[in-house]
Amino acid sequence: MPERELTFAQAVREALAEEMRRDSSVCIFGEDVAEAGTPFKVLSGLVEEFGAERVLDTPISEAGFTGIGVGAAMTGLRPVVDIMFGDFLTLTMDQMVNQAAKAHYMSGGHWKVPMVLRTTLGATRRSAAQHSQSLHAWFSHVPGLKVVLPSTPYDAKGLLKTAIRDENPVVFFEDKMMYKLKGQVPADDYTIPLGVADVKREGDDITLVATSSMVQVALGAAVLLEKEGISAEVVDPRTTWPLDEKTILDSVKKTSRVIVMDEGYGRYGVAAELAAVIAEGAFYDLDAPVKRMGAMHVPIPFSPPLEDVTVPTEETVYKAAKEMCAKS
Amino acid sequence: MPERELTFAQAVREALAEEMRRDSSVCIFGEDVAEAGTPFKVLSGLVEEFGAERVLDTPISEAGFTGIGVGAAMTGLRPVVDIMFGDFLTLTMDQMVNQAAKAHYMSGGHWKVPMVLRTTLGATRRSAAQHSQSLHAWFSHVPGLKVVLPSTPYDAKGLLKTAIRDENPVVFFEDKMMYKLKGQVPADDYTIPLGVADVKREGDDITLVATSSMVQVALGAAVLLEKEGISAEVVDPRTTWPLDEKTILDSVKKTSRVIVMDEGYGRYGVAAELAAVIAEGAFYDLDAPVKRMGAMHVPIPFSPPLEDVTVPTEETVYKAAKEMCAKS
Amino acid sequence: MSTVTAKPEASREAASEKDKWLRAYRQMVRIRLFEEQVNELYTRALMPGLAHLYSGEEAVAVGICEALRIDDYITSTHRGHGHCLAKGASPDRMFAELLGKEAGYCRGKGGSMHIADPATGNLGANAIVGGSVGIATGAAFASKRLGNGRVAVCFFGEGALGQGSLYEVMNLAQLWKLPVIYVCENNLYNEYTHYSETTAGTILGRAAAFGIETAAADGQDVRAVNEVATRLVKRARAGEGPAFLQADTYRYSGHHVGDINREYYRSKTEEQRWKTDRDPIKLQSNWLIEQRYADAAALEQITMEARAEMEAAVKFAVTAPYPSVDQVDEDIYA
Amino acid sequence: MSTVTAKPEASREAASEKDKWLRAYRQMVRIRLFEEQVNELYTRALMPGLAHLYSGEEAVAVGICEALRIDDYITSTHRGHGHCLAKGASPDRMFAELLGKEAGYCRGKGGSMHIADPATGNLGANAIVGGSVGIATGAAFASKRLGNGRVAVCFFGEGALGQGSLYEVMNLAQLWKLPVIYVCENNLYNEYTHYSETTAGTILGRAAAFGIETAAADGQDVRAVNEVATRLVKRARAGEGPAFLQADTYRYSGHHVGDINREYYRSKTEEQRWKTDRDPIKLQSNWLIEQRYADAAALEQITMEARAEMEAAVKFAVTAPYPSVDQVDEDIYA
Ligand SMILES: Cc1ncc(C[n+]2csc(CCOP(=O)(O)OP(=O)(O)O)c2C)c(N)n1
Ligand SMILES: Cc1ncc(C[n+]2csc(CCOP(=O)(O)OP(=O)(O)O)c2C)c(N)n1
Ligand SMILES: [Mg+2]
Ligand SMILES: [Mg+2]
Repeated sequence: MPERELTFAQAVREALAEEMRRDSSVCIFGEDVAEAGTPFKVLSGLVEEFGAERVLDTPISEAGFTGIGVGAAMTGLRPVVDIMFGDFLTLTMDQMVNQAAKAHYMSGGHWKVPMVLRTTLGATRRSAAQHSQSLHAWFSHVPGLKVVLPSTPYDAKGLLKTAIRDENPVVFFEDKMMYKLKGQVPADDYTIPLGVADVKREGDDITLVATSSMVQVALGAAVLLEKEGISAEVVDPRTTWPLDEKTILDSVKKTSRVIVMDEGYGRYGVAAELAAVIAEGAFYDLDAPVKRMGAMHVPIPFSPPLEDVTVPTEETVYKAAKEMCAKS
Repeated sequence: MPERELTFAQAVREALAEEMRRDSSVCIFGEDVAEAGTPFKVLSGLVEEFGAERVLDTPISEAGFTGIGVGAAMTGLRPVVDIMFGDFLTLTMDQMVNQAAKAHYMSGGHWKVPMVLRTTLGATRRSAAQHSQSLHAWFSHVPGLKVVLPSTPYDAKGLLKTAIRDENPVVFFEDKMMYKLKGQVPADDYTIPLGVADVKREGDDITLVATSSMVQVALGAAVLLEKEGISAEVVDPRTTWPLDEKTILDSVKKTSRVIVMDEGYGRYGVAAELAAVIAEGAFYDLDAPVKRMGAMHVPIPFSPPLEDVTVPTEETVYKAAKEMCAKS
Repeated sequence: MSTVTAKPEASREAASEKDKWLRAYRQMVRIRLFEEQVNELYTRALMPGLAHLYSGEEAVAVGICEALRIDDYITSTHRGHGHCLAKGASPDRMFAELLGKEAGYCRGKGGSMHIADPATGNLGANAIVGGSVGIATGAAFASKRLGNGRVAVCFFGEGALGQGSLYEVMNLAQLWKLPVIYVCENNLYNEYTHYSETTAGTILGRAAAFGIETAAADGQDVRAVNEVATRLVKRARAGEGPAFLQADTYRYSGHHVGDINREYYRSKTEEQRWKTDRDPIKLQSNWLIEQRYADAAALEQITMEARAEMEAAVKFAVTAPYPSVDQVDEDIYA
Repeated sequence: MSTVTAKPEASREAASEKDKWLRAYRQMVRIRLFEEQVNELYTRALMPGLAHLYSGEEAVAVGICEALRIDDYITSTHRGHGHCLAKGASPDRMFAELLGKEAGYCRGKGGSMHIADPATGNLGANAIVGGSVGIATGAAFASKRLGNGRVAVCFFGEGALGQGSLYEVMNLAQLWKLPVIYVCENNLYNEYTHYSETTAGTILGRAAAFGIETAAADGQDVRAVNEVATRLVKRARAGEGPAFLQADTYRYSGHHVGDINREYYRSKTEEQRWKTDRDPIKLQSNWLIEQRYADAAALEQITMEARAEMEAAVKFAVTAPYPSVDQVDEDIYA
């Protein structure tokens, strides 16, 4: 398998290009996805290869074109709908939750909605409260949807290809701050199943369960911890639904201590679910309560010194992990 | 304090009428809220007393009139915005989450949004997947919002009055199936603070933390358990944000066993947060893992025998509680 | 499906005028009698939940669906039985769905507000007002992209004019020249509120603003509706883009079967006037007799056949079994 | 706030034409020079994040805000510095906000896209396209209900025509006869896409469909904008209901400060043409000289004063302290 270094953005683009070559029913639409290739330039070159019938710029109508995605998916296409910032998902909730998620069930299994909603999450870009949210918990809460949170270029390509081939609506979240992150990515066709967690680093003393942007933070913290003689295991669920509980629980049972990290709000969020699953499934194995680390429960502030304290960092995770290992 | 029996619907109406009499800035708008008094007849009589300038029928424009509520709240009114079914909250997410919840913070504390969004939750009304959801977890996840879940006529009146007087956006969820439930309600002015849980029944062996519709189910289960000699305490948080962690934890520390019950989906839902809070805060006191009971992770089916198994019942809670007490 | 209820095919053009308008009549009668049974089931407490009856509006669904191919798409509403039948669904499986039975179109999971049927291109009724405007437009997008010549019809009540997403998708449909027809069934009421209290300006102006072809039709006159629909469908199929049709009509019953006391929002006189003067079935029957396409006895025969069909269908549904409880978590994911 | 930048009051009608149009000129120059400083701050990497410059569009904000009372409301957009200044905000606190400093209008929490100022009726810039259409309409609703005579102006780019909620609130505004003016700043581009690719039909037709009073104005001509705005504001204040104003204009810079290579979506020739032939400041300066309201030296004096004001304001902001970290969880709840 030839491997090259690609950025996260390139890996996403490659997945899209490969799937579009493979299957003519795959198409992309969203705001400024064609010539502009999105503000993040993730889609650059696709309209040139696949034409304006398959890569379509839309008006600023998130609800409308998401709905069009649902209908197109029901009738023979595999649309990849682009929502520029995850914050604008607020406008798509009816189409995603009342329509996309339920069409298969409500029709007794007759209609299918094989669409992907690609969007972003993450703060620290100095974009303030309406451009910094990580709203994947909402979708994880809704039966009928699948939710994917890649954390490396490799995962991004493999998971996106799977998402496009999936027969269900999949919401695919990319961390905006990660687009330039580099990693090894095979040049050929490969897919990663949804619902399979990945142990990003092995360790014995403590488990860091981390999603999306937090995976890199966890890996950084693990390096710091190593210097203190603490061996941290980093588990990346990769999808919040379906959720690979077994891999998470196996790790926690081995280490007996766990911090769950997710860039969404911790309260009523993904970190809450992970904590609940672990507290239940590893109840007799835990030496200390599960610790949650997520975005501080505030609208994300613009001012850099304020914004910086709202999100877990290598330092804060390192400290929390060290303290936990010392205590128990 | 003169008390009378009122239904839940009457208690809500009385709270609104009292607040509208007290404060001329309170107004109501939504679909069919005036002469029709909503399909549930909760608002009957209000337009007759307060006039069409204060009780306004709107077009079927949930996003639009919720946004109007936000703007009106910023500029001197206290709107109570009516969203007929909680399922239509999908259409209000941008206005509630990107606007209402953030206006105070983003303006550095300058603008305030004293509005109430009144809506419903709950299944088993044979209304199928788009009219049966309980979506309060989404709002509980968002800093800047408060979320209220009354479970009795008494609480409904006192909490709604507080919500209207609150300077922040409050989402107020009423269980549709509870509108006819009767209970003692004082005729005079009283309020219940947000963020104070209520022990609805005292007990020693197991705690049932239950919200909204699940409170009555928990109380029913407690009666069944009593016959088996199991003494169940029922704690109703009444608001998911702010959350009264102390009252919940005190109860769990006393009983050492707990089931958390909420009619939303348990996965990534309110039950997850409650379980996580308890698993962390009462880690050294629990004799058994926290058990979550919520809506089954499926779109709510129409067919009665199917719908009936998607929601916890007195029977299923009773059985789960009994099993938990037997084991540990 | 018996031949009398068979969905007309493209070859229909060749069929005689007489047959065409008799079939339209029959379809309207079938819908009316279907709805009578629904009301009966509700009254006899045999139906779980509620239902929204289409009686009075039959000419709209029939006029339009008679202009469609079986593989054309429709999306429908909470008041969807008429669209569903007009597009070719069988009453037996529809009733079964209304009763939550396994034999229903959605295996009992959808109920009255969610009947869907791929075989007749019915993408589903929708309980969110305006909830299917995106779906219909998306189906038109797929048709265009796949080049399969299908047209999508999006039915909605005038209440859906309040939903912003309608304007979003109309803009896109016109930009992309999609074969979609928006059909606004203006029955004068959004639940319990007269549409004049919720609708500023004009209905057709809402679509015209986007450069969309607009048309109006008397929604009680099945031939008028069909004529306009035929033209708009032809345009759409030829790649000339979307259209918007306003059909003025009236619902005879309450907003739903439980809405009995309606005088606070509309008068009995008003209801009576529509029923007496503007009934689509009466109007069509008078015309058929006038044209000598049928006599009273022939029309009575159609009614009797339809009644028998509906009674048999109800019987089938009432005795059909519920789904087994373990089906509850099937069909969540494909 | 110095007298030269003072917000005109209702008594303005009495002020001389000369003063009025000189003040409008000054306001436009101030906005232009404010934006030059923003670009400079960005280039020198002193500003966190991005900003969307208003240069080229000054006549719209100024023409309209000069027709308003200080207690009238506005809502603004991601491209909001111009609206904010035109309504009367001080550049020092604005720059402080852009740099995330505690002295900023939002204590540093909002940044460029969220500046709000109760003292001048600015309900806030908004980073959600179309995100404030409800807020402005709600403010108009409150004004009407409280009888305080205030008007609300809702600024948005033509891209916001894509947001369905605009149509929802226009319908309500017209039904309830609210004193709100929707101002569509058509600068031809939604980010990197020409508006003709995203806008079917006509812009004014979108409002006219709801029976709303519509008007168009040359957005490069501050007097033209002001004349129309004055009429629409008067109507609204008199209880005659909402209006929609389309102002055609152009943004000189990129979508945001980082959008440097623009040739793939618009030509340098096009940009140059607008700057040379249609610059609102040049047009107004020519006119002022023509009318002998000012000579070149007097206008140069205004520019120099404005430049000094902006430089001082930047200095203030650059040296102002950041908020202390413990302020992060203040202001979540009131
Ligand atoms: C988004 C949404 N808002 C509100 C409702 C509740 N509701 C159901 S039907 C209805 C009235 C619909 O009126 P119209 O569109 O004219 O259809 P009709 O019932 O007259 O056929 C309302 C408000 C809903 N189902 N969906
Ligand atoms: C709901 C929403 N969708 C997308 C965006 C991303 N976005 C920011 S500005 C912009 C273009 C806005 O164009 P227009 O309204 O014409 O304003 P202009 O930038 O031209 O002033 C877009 C798409 C957003 N902020 N909000
Ligand atoms: Mg209607
Ligand atoms: Mg623009």
